[in-house]
Amino acid sequence: MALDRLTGENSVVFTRSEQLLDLARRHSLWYLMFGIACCAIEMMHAGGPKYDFDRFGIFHRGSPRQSDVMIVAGTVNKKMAVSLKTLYEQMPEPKWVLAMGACACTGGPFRDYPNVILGVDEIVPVDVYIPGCPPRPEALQNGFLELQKAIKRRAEERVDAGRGEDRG
Amino acid sequence: MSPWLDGALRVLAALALMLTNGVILILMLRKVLARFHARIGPNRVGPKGLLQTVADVGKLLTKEDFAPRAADKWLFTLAPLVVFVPAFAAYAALPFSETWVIADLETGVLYTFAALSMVPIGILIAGWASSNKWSLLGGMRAAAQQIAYEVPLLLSAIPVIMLAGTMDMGVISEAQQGAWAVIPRWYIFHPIGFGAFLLFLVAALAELNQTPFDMSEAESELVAGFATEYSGMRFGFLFLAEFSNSFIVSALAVVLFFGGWTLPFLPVEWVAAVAPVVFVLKVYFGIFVLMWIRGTQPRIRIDQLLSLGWKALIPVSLGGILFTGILLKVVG
Amino acid sequence: MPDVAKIAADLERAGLGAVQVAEEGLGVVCRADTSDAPRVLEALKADGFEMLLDLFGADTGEGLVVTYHMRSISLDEDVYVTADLAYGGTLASVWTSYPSALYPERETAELFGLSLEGHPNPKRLLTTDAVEEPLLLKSTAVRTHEEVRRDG
Amino acid sequence: MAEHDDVREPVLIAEGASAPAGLPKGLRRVPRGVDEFATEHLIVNMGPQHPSTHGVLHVLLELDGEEVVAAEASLGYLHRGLEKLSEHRRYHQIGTLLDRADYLSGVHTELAFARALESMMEIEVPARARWLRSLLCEITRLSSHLVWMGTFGMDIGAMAPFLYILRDRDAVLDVLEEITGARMMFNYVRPGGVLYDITPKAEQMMLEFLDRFESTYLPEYHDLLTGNEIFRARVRDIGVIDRDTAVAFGLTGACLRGSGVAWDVRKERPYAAYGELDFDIPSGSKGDCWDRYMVRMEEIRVAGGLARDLLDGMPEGPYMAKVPKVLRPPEGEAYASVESPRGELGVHVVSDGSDKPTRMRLRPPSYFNLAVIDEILPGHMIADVVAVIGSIDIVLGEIDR
Repeated sequence: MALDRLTGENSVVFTRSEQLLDLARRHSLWYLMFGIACCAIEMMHAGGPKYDFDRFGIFHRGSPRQSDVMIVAGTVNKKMAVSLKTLYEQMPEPKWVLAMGACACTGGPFRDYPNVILGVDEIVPVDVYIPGCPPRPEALQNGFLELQKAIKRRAEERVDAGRGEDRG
Repeated sequence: MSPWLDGALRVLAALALMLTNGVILILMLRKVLARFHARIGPNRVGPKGLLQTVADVGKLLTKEDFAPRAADKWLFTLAPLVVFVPAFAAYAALPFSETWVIADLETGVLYTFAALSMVPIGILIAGWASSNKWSLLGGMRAAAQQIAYEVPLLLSAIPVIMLAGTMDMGVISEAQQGAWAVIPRWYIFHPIGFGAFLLFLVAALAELNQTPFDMSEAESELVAGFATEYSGMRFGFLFLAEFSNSFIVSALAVVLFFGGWTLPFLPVEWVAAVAPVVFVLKVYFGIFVLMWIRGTQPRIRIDQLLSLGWKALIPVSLGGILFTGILLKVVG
Repeated sequence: MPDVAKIAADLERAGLGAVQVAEEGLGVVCRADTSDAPRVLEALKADGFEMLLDLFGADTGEGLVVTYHMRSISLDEDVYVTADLAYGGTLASVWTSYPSALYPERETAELFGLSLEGHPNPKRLLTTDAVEEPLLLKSTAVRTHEEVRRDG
Repeated sequence: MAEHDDVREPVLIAEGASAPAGLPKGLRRVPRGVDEFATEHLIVNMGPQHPSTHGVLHVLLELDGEEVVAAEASLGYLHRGLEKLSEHRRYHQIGTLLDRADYLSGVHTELAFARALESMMEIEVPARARWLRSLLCEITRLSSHLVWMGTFGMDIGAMAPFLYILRDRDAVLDVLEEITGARMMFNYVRPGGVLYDITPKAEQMMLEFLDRFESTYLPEYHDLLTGNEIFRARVRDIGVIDRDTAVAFGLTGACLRGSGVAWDVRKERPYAAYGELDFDIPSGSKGDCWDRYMVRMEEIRVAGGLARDLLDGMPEGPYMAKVPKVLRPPEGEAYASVESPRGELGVHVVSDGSDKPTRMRLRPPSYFNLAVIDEILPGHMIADVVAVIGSIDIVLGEIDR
């Protein structure tokens, strides 16, 4: 949006419209179908009839260009790290990363093995960590809700910055 | 009213129609597919999930504007427009009622087909310009598919045009008013019309890139096909054009085979009052059928698709035209 | 259980008398020299052991052992061939008689730091060049508790 | 981040990797470049992020138009050292890792490992434990085959079966959760028996599910896929693996049975309760995707029937043998195998008498089954590539280990 150039980055019009757009972003989180290991199965179930993430506007896309969220569902090793970084870079801003499962958070049960990366945050910035091995679809759902909250919080912070005050 | 203002209003009307349609159809697709797949579908954003597409569009609008480094920037930007504009232009000749038509063309059927046939060119450009191998394969498939199916699609409409004796979509609709005894006088119930409809359905599915012929964006084979590298609103345009096309093809089917805005067994003046509603409902039912097919059918292979087009549909549709000609000559 | 005497006799006829055939806890095991292993496998294939079920290495601490696990579907019998190998030795490929060895040979060579001979595609299978040490050797340590801690 | 800057792109195609002349089978690799009609070949990377590579498989395809000239699978995107880590775990702790090898049917891997240990330590497993093991194996076989069917349907382009199987699999997972306490990573089969007894509630849930599944869902799947003309046209005569190729490449499971060899570990080397049960081994004849599809669909039916039989005839008694707290198998080696949904899954344990194995080798069936694609893919179209890979049914967790 070129609105910030017209009204200035801290104007009320800009921050309010950003807030509105964040509302839209929050409710349209298309995730990249990027299952690596065991967690991918639970990620599949999250899109299935019982959990049906489509209800929240959370839907999968095959191409990183059309995705907003990357769910890293599984163990990342040194060979995968290259592809993971490329895929992250291919996603357009604004983008978020969910580290799903113990492996993506810390390396999980395989952290001793020299070929395994100790948590995906060594490669890409992570917004929400979801523990579990593997996390149940409910946990993934909670992760998404946390992500929505985080997006909202950031929009509020920007509004506060625009007002020149701090809510604390 | 000055002709300029009149023209501008008509263009705006078409644009509004197309955008509204896009928004409604995307939500409808998600809801319908969800129901076919034993799910519920969007229901959290807005009442009953009605604002889901609004949220999606809002998000897509503000995504980073992005073109791959290796892409041909100019063509990459142009392609969504080449797909979008004809899909938009094709609304012009659709007769929503006797008077509700943006441009009343005598060759309406031909015009609509011509506008539709522009779309694959845009897809080919998109596939080429992305400089992604999957996109390229998707684009090439779209080109091969279009050449194979453009012909039978048009040929399958010719028997109806011969029966009606005109290419004016309004007149074709009017010709289907009334009923043969208990059967509506729609061409679908005419023996020739029925055969033509089957050909039309297959060719239209292929022309629309719809399952089972969704070659150019075959998700399990080509990632997202020609659209793989597109993000943000450019992707939105491609997506919107796709839904707009299904509206147009469904509208064509309604005009050619299902009596357009007419209804059988009801006085003409009653129907005339609600004609646009009747027309849109019929079209939406057609789109529902398309979604039904999309939700349940597997995908055919590209060589099977092409041999079906060249070896079966074209000869049969040509035979159908010959048969119609003889029949019209004999019966009068 | 396969007939130990018959296998030994067949190997003898193929000029592989040095191979010891014995029945152990695992089953019938033929202990061969590394250089003989491909020929032993060919002789066993002629005996009806048509499927190479598995191929893997093991680090005993003193050297490496490569085990070939073979099966005859018609006879419903299994036989094992083991070959001792020095660290960093050369593994002769058996893929011409048993194409199923293609992947495990590459894997074994990579994870135990061996070089391959006669393999059509002797590059790494599982890791990239970023991993320098042969991972499955006992001398390659796993990460310690201190290394995997996230707080420091 | 800087720590991993040394990560480099894998070398994609080995230069001059053509097969030596005069060899029986294996790697009909055509040199890349230009063919006789002077069309340039296109090299595409399918995966590791691709909708239908079933995880992180990476297949290099050399294409002439849409036709595959040469194909090569590149593995290792999930190599996380199960075998190495097992050497640093006590025997009781290894089950946790093994569950994550074949994450669609962890019970089978656990069972193979437990059987290897039991044969080394000469532990007698109580009858009830054996029946419970078989029951769990059949339930997971059913749920694993369901995932295969759904993803196979999706590879062919049909979305509906995939979502339907998720619905059914959720019901199966509820049963498994009732029995073992976990949806996926059970660690249920322990050396000497099983961890918990089955509850009456689980029994009832299982029977309810089987009733619904056999009367409604399974016929529905046959309507959606088996009877679909497009589906038949897509899978018939595609990816033909003849008997000799199947044996030479060490294929097991449905891939081998689809090629006409009715070999099944459950019949040939009975384990758990299979020696006391009566069941069919479905097999094909031609070895194309259709045969593999039909074999697995039949196995789904058989697995349902077996689960019923196992629930009916479950003997009373203890479900765990007396096993020492710390397992120290005597020095030696043992191999034990089970029929996992993907084929013969073997575990080879080498012990030096301590409480940790010297070497734990997993023989993953889909690792060997996958190797055959290099051989059979040339000559197929891109659309067939995903169909063939789908029909082989791979789980990358056990391939890369």
